Amino acid sequence: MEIQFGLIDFLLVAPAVALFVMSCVPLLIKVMRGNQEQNTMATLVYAYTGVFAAMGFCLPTIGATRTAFEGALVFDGVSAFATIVILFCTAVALTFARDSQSTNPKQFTETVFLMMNAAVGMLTMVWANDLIIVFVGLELFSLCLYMMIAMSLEEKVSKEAAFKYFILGSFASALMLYGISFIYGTVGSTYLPELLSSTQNLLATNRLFLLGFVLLIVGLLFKAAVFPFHAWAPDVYQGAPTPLTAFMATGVKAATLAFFLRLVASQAFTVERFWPFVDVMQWMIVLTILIGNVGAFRQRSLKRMLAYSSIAHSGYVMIGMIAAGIGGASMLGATGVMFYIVSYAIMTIGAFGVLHMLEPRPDSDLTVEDLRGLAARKPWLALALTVLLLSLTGIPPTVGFFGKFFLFSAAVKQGLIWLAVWGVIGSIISVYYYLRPVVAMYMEEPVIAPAQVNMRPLSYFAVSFLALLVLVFGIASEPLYQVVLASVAKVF
Amino acid sequence: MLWDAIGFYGMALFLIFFALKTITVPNPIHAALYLVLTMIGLAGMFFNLGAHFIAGVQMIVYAGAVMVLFVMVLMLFDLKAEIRSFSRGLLSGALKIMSSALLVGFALGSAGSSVAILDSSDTAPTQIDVTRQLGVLLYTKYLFAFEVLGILLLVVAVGVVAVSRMKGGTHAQH
Amino acid sequence: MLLSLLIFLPVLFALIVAMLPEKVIRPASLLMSLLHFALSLVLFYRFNPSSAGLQLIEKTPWLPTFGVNYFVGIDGISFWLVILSTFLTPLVVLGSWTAITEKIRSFHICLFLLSSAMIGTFLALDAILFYAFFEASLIPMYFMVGVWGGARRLYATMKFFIYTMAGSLFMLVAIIALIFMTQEQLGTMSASIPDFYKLQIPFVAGDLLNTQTILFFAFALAFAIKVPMFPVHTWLPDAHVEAPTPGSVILAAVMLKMGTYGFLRFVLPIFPLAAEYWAWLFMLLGVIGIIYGALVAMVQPDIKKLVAYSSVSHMGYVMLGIFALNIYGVTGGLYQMLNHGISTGALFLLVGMLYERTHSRQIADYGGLAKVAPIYTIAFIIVTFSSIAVPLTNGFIGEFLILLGGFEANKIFGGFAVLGVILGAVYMLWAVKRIFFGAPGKLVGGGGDTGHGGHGVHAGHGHGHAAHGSHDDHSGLDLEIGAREMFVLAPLVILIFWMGLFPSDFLNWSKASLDHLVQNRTNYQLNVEE
Amino acid sequence: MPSTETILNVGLTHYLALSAVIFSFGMIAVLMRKNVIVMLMGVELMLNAVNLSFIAFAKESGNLSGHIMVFFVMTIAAAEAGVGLALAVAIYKKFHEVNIRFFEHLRG
Amino acid sequence: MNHAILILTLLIAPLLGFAFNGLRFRSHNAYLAGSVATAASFISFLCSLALFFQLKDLPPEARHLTSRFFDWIVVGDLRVPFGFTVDQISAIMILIITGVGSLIHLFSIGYMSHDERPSKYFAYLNLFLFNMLVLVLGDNLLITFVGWEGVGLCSYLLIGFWFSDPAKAAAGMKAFVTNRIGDAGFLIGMFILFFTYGTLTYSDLLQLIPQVVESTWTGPLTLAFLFLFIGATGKSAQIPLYVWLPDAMAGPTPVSALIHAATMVTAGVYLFVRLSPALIFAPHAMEVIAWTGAATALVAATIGITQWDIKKILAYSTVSQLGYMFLAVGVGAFGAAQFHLMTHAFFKALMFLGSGSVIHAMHEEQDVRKMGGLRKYLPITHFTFVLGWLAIIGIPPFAGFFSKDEILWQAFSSPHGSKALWFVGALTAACTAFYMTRLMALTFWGKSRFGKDVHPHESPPSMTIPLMVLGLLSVIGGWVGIPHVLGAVLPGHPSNLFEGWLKPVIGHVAHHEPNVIMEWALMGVSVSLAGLGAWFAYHNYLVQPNLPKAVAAKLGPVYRAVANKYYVDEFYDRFLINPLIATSKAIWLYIDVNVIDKVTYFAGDLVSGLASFAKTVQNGKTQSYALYMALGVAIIMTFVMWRG
Repeated sequence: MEIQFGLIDFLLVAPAVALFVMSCVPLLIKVMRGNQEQNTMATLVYAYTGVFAAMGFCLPTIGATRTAFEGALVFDGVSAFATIVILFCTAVALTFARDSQSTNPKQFTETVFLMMNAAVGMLTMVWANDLIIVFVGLELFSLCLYMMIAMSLEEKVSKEAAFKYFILGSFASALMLYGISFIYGTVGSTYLPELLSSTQNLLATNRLFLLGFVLLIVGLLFKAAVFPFHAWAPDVYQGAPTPLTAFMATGVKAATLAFFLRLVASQAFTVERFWPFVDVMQWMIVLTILIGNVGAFRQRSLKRMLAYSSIAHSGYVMIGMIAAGIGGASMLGATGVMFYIVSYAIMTIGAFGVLHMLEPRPDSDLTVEDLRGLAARKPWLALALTVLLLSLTGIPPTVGFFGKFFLFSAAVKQGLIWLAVWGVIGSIISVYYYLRPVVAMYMEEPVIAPAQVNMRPLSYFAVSFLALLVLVFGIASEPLYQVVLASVAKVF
Repeated sequence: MLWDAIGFYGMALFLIFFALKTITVPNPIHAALYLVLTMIGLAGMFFNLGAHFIAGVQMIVYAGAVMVLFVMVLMLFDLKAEIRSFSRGLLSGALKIMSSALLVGFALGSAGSSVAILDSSDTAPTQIDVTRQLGVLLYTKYLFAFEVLGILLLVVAVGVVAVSRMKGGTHAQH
Repeated sequence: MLLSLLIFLPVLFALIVAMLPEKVIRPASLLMSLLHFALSLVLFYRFNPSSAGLQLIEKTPWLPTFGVNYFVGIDGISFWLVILSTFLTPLVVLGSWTAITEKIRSFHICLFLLSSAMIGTFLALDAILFYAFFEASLIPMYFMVGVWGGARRLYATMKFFIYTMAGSLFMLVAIIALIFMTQEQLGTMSASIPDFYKLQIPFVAGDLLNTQTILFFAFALAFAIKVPMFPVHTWLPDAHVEAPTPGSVILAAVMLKMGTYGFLRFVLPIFPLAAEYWAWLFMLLGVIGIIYGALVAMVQPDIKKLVAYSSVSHMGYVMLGIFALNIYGVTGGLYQMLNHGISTGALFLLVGMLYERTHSRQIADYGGLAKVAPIYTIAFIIVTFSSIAVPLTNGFIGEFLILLGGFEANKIFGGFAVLGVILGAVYMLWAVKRIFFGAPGKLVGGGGDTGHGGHGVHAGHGHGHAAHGSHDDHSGLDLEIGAREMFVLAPLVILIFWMGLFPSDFLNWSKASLDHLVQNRTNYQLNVEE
Repeated sequence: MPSTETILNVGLTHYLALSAVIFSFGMIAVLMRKNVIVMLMGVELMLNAVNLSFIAFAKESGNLSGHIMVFFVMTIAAAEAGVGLALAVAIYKKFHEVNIRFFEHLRG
Repeated sequence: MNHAILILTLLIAPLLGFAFNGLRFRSHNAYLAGSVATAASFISFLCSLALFFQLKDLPPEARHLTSRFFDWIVVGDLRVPFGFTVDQISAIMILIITGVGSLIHLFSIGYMSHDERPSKYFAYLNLFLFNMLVLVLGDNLLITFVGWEGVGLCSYLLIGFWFSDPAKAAAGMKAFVTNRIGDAGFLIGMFILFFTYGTLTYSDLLQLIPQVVESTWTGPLTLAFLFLFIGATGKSAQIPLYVWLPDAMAGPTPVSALIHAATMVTAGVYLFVRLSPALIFAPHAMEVIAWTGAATALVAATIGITQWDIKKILAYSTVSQLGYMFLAVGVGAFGAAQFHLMTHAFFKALMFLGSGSVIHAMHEEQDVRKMGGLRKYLPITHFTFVLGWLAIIGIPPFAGFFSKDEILWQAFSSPHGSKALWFVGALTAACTAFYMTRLMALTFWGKSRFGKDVHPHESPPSMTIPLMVLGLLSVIGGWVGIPHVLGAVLPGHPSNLFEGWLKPVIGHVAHHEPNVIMEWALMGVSVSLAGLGAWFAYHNYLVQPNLPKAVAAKLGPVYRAVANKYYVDEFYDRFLINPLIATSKAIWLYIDVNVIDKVTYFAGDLVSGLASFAKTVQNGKTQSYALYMALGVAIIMTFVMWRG
């Protein structure tokens, strides 16, 4: 058998390689130093080197559509875009991880190692052109996350969170895998292009394929935390160390949704036989939006609140997904989804970032009351959080507004107005809980013994940068939108 | 053909019985042992289906390594047979069984209706071929995935060590 | 360039304020806001009142894929509202001189950002830009109420935000629908409002679920909440009562106008058929608002709440006028917007001045104030007359035209609306009577709440002269307003009479636009004059 | 009632049926057992059932990626088992019990 | 001089006076303030005179001097200039207003000399003058309305001038609000006229309506007049809105004289006289007006009989006299209405000022039971008061006789009139005579009933001079309108100058041939009725002072009802004001707080409830979550397989 790939293929996967290699360096150093933690800053620098190198390697692939390893991996606009987003989230999450009390100082090296390899897994998933590789990538980052959560210095709930995530994640993986097996059995291959090309035909004729396809989507919906596969999210997000929550909420979703977009690009949703599922999915989206917003409504814990809100955001983004899937002006939906991925990533990771800076101990579970009077003590931090929360609410001129605008546009264009209306209702509910922290920060009297604010410069910089980004993209969203448009143009 | 059928059914019954036992016996150690038997049965099935390599791997990895891990951990815990092995809740229990059964039902139903559509190719390659082609695939098309799998194992190794070294938080330091 | 400058200069001011030393913030803000006002006066030279089209256009692509532009321009409808906004900012800065004592810097930043967003809302000619400014204006106001507000400020500010947001999000969906409609009907996607005017939106009379009706209600809901119209008005009293004086002033004087402006800019021209078909409903709600607001205002124990409900009543007039769909009503509506801005703004300033001294807004705590604070009383009564539409004050012109228009459109509603004229006099004069006349109240004649004893003083009720002279010696509360406050009130009082005596000076600038709006209601187009 | 020939002619459907049954057993273990280790075993059972269907399909179609998949899945399952057990150990160190009912702190 | 400048001066002078006094409102110098105000008023009077003579020089049909200063409101078809017209009616009005006004200003200097804030008082008074002039000069309904509301406003300010007394402040408010009710009617009337005839300018309206009335339905016209009449009932204190006027006596007495007797309250009459050429085409409206006027006249007169407050008696008398005027308007005797308006202005201003003089002398005592025998202390006041008394009860040749008699005759003989109307009018005349005589008897005649510490003294000349001038006018004021029957027998055969003057601008109803004998007879009847009433009162209160009590006791409930003003105020309180306040409170607390807010809370509670449910579902049990997933899959599958 002839080997049909060369150096170019390795260059294409160089981001993953860079990540892996640089993740090993601090670990090796630690091992060589007799299992002694070295300076966390140094570790972080290695990690940054890896991430930025990966970004650097990724940049040349933007704009081209290529496959590697005999078509097993695909590098197109979606994957390049998702790669950048994932790497960006990784870099920020690494920064937070170093500054957080629950991931630092013990075993920071391992955390970095796991996190970077989780990024490798995510990249694998977005590049994958074969269901097997998708699954491997998915499992890689899932396993990394399970372990990272369990490694938290927080005593009680992090283990619980890790275990819940693990059990439910494995359960979902098994279901997904079961679906893949049916797809494999009916298509006769796990190769994605082959699958996509025969999807329409098979969906219409083959029940087993239908079952498999649905199960595959269920697996993805689990990762994206869509009702009724959302139940893990609040518990896990709350129990996990905050930097990890940030990473999980953004990176995992970016990877999952990018792959989901590929599936959707097959026009599967246009098959008449599949319409019942599209109908059910719309109901699921509505319920996701509802349960996310309603669940967040009365949460005391900020992290849990943001967790529920991330469920709601999954609902919003799924509106775009449906719009992208049902044919017609699917570009709108796809761009909406992609834009939302990046806008959501920026604001969510920023919001979690601020939270982690406010956590003095690994086991602090920040409540709204803890934020009281923050504006007086740390005005810029409070301002950053406010901007991020307003963006999550979707108030102009923030990037969150345009994220929602594009999604709702797609929905309206595709005649899914009722989904847009539910999105609106959800947003209205969300105003209440997103603004409660703002209220606490600016309008309530400071607590008597205010919690220490963990003003590490790097995190501070990152958070400020993210808040600024929210505003910049909110005012100048066109360039970003053009990038998104270019990235999905080849896929749709 | 009859013998094939007898062999299959026998093995299948064997498997189902052990699988059932695995999930129902109160003592986890027994469960683990039943699981080993199930794995072995599955390996037999794989063999029966002509996946000799996989069957071997199944025996080594699962029935060997994984199960040893399970048993070791269980020994470590020194667990006894449980008084209540199943979660409470009649309704939820019923729903759980019902939904599982539904899934099976749908799988069977659709398999029954759809499998016939498949063109079954009798041109199965020989066993040596299978293993060789497997190797080729692993090193060409699935090279990257294979490497990622390697990373995964490494990650798990590192991670598991890290997890088990965690003493449980800051308070444990004192 | 002028309009952009008007919109974004306050942002620059906010940045400057952020960097200034604490001590000079107030004077500097005053100076800057005056500068801004002066800049807005340049409009008088640049704006051509004889043209109904959009003028001083600036158009830059913002989100070209969706046909969204940074598109601003001015016409006779927005002209005065812009001036009103810039005019009130210096007054508010001056009025808050002593009312705001904490976080002066943040306050002025909020104020300038608010000013920017408000002017942006009035000038935006792109629906998305409009929406952006419309929403963005909520944030500074939200902070203003929440940070510098009264005891229940958190509740009030949240209610305010959620209410307004709830309406406007549905509007967003409707805007999106309109954008796609431009794509279908005009070939290119466009979010610019003049392009929306070109749309032919299907309408079926008598059918609830037709495109135009649905979109109409989506817009109308957003604006009705902002106005606020009768059943969705309850955020207003809370927000007003809890807001600090400057917040109340801006909220009443300018922010409510965004809603009515939206009706004129969007609802009437874009959905002419639905607007005509449903005009009765909005007139009915307007009339209910007039009477209901007045009745509820009548029995309020809290002055600010009274003024707030009077706003509901006044804005009911505006809605009645706008949905009368004739030139009288619409002109009156526009005029009443300005009147309400001035008179209610002034009332809030006045109440604030009193509150600053006594820390009480309960009407029952006052009485006989006219004796100790005659200048204040005069100012208050003049503003009251404006508020109850006594001829030769601005209020009369607006209410008269609205009632005239309302009467032409619907005799019954017009007739009932006239009842508001009576009730308006009742609640305002009753309040005036209780606050300013009669025997000196708890906080007027005696020690007030300054520490000792607390409750009212000997000054027997019914003996009007008993407490005479005791105010300046014993109470320590000088309730009379000072020179600064007079400076704040003087422009408002002057405007009250100016607008009442020479309404043409004001209406001539809007006449062309309003005539155009009413005459071409079913086929409204706006020329964009480069 | 399927015909005797269908019953006797062992083919893909039979394997799929068997796999489905085992899968559902795995599911039931995950859904209903209280001991986390047994739940883990349930996951393993599910994965193994999937493997069976993969192999069955692979035999049917002659496409080898099924085998690759199974190979990968096994590896991953093993890794999962490792991770799961490590977590179990961590939990055990804390609670001296591996009953799932201890994990109900995160709720609401 | 150019009439525009004259009109401008006429208007501006009081405004300047207002500005002068308004700006130094803290001043205590009553003389300076009063002089300036009086001067302003007097300048206006001079202007009025000049205008009057200019007008007189014009041919009767061309007697109108219009000047439009600027366009006030120009919207659509509505074009309201800030324009003023002096014609025959307004000339009389401005003469009365500025003339009587000047006298009252002069009187006020003395009256208010001890007040705390005389400047404010004079400022208000000048402002009132300005508004009143605007009202009568306005050349369209809207400008009239400006003045109409403006005078109401000044009335409010002046009634509540001594605002420290809550009752007085309340009276001011009551006046304004009641007027506002009328104003609302005025507005609607205006709207109807505008939308029916497309203009609000008097000249256009009065030209247009007779032209189109033949060809169009007059329903709107009648309706418009009825609504305008609501406005008039408010301003001119007719049933059912008269209740504010007695309360308005809370203001300083000169104010009562000027505003609540001579000028403002007659604005309604003025309006209808002004519109009379159109009014005659709305006979139904006229009928309503006539009967309302007659009823008001009688009701107020009967109430006047039982009052003890000198000013209240005069107030009810005013209401009653205003009723006469509307009776005249209603029967189409517009000239008579205007004539009575003028004579009433003279003698009622006189009596109010006289009462002011009395009150001033009695140290703010207003109860006639505590007076008596003041004749010897206040000779000038008494003398002038007698003139007024004779005028009001209609003794020839005093002013009231001519005007009242004219009205009664017209009520009897006009095609719009009837015997019943005449009878009510005549009965009222008797009552008037009775209560006015009673007032005289209790106040000036008989024995003094006040305490030792009260030392009444005659007022200073600044107060008595106006009294004397007005007294003179009360005598001779009526001679300009001597009826034809009377004129025929008098030496020189004086014609009815007044009617001749007004003729071109008022409406005329078709008359039968005058029945001279009947007119003489009725004249005799009314004079004798007045004499009878006067004698009866004199008898009751001076000859047999115990009789009234006996009568009152005998009449029992009737007397109490009358003494309590027929419980109208109580009725309004009970059935209008209290329910309104209760309703408002109910609306606020139940609808606003408990319904609308609750609905919004309900939305919040719904979300909150859902949140609780979500929290319950999120029970922390891993296996529950797994169950949700499994169930989800099962349901999705079922749906997909079933529908797909």
